[in-house]
Amino acid sequence: MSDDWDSVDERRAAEELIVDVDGFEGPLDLLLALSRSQKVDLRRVSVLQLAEQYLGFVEDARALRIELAADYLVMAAWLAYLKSRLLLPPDPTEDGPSGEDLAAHLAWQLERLQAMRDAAARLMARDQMGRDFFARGQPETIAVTRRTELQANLLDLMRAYARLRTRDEFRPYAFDRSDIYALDAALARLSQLLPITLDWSDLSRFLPEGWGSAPTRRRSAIASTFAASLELAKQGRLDLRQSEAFAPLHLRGRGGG
Amino acid sequence: MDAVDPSGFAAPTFAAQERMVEAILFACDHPLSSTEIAARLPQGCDVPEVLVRLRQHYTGRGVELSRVGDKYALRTAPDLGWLMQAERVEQRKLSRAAIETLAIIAYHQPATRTEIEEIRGVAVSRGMLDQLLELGWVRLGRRRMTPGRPVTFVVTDAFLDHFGLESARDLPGLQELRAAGLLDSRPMPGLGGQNAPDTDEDDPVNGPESAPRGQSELFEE
Amino acid sequence: MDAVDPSGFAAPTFAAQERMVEAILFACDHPLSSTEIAARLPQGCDVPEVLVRLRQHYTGRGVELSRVGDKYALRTAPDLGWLMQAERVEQRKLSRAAIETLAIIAYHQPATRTEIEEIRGVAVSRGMLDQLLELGWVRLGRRRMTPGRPVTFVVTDAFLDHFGLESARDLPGLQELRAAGLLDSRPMPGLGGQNAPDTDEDDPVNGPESAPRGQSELFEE
Repeated sequence: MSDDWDSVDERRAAEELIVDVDGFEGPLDLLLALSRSQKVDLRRVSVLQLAEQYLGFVEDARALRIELAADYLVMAAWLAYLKSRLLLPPDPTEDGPSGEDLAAHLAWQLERLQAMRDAAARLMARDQMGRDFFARGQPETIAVTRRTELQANLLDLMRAYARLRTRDEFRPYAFDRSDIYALDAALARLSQLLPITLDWSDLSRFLPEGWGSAPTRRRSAIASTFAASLELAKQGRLDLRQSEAFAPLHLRGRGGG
Repeated sequence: MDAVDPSGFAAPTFAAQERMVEAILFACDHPLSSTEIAARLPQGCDVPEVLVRLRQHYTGRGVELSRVGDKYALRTAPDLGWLMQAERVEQRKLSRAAIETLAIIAYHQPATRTEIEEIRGVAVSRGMLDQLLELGWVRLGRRRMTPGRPVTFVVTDAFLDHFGLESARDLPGLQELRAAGLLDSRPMPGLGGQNAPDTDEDDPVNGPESAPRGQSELFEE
Repeated sequence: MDAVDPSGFAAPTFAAQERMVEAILFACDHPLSSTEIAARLPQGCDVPEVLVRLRQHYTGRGVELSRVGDKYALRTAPDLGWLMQAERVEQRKLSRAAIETLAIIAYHQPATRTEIEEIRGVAVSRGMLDQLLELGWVRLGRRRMTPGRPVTFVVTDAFLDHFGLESARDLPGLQELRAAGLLDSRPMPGLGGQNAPDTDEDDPVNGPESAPRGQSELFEE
């Protein structure tokens, strides 16, 4: 691809573009920058040439091992497709928009983006309050009556709601679900049973009644009972053993209760 | 000549009304609508007429009566800004992305987030709309009547006030942009359905056929 | 007629000087002495003379040039003070509890008190609902046809007006808040603070911790 560059200068310019890839706000912005090299009215820009420049850009970025964000690559794929539509004679059996239609749309998008940039610049170049013209510097408050006005803006309101709702979403526990066997319940039950557990016993024997069959309840009960056994082992109140990976866990109380 | 209050009391003379409106606008640092002004005046005042007179009186002075949407405020003449170094407030420097987003909302309003992203070709970055809302230059408009009923954004009176615009119609270059079709919403060929021009009554200037109506919808509110 | 600057440059005309002094006095937040005014003007201006002219211009208007010690300020005419009655307004931030309650009513209306309490996770004081009713942002809706026939609360037109909404349906949903970057969805499992029991103290939502991040996104220093 790099052979396509007409001169060293152009090639160098292209490499500068690549190195500055972080400076572009997305593929459309890059295309707009590339179109400037054509030095024509955006309405007369050659989309085919632009597509080739863009593909060359992506190619060069690869050669220089510069990682491009995914949307640059999506655009590259689309431009490659557009290029093929523009170069090949139209297939009468194929539906869909013509290459020219797609190219015209892209040119229009670029023109629109440029127009919005210009509009933004003209807007910011206007006289602005607090810089070029001013409001009354000493607003008067001669009032006798006192009125308290409570203030709140839309952002406050939306944030308050978001805070409430996300508080629910991120609530770290969910005891209100019916099929959850709580860790403290497991701890209480296990502590109670330990003094009479003098021999190694399978962990599953400690599950509470009614929690051994339904899969979701059983899973929760096993998890909590296991967590409780770890806690009690840490406290030195029981021993745990497992003969091999995935084998049943056994536990027994440690002395005298 | 002066209006007469139906209750039988004569309304104040125009000269007296002008004094009162002048005092009210002068005392206040934010724009007031003629309804708000009328609410403070005795019955029978003709606020619109008084505002016309007041505007004439201040024409060419160091302070001018400026119109902001359907509100009015006294502001110093823009050409004298250089005298007010001491009053100058530090302007928050907006990023290029934020300025572009603001312009897109102003020229395309009401604009959805997707439309902003389509025009800029990148995702709207986190916190940007947030900041424009916080500055008070952008607010929520009506939801778009398209699938998903997306939220829309429009510019506010505070935006108009800040940039010395009487209405959104006075945005620089608006007519030319519209004439050039650059404010249309054109779907990508082949994706017709997805971005089909909005038939919702909310739709602004977008859509060539809706231009006259869009105009009144958008700007006369 | 107009003064001439000894340096040889012609000073501005008196009309131009009058505009300048008028703008300065309007925009300045404190009275200025004629020396201070002169310091802001181009060389060769005759401030005492301009002040005389300005005072004449404003004689009989709603605004007067008043002298405060050896300083000057533009003030509304004293006889019109009654017009400014409504001006003294104390602004207070709505409490966090109240704004949350308001948000719940806006998003879930009609909402009963029990529903509000369920979402907030704390009791809603009668006083707070009274406050919202008094503000005119909330009113009573129809009674719910459930046992006890509880009253419901809905938001008012004044609420929509204040928050710049066309309808409560235009409020963005959670997904949209997040997508638009309006929602700081920092997960908070570990953060006790967020789940701490609500005290109804004033806690402005835009706490200091939320500002810096948005700012860096938007503003280039």
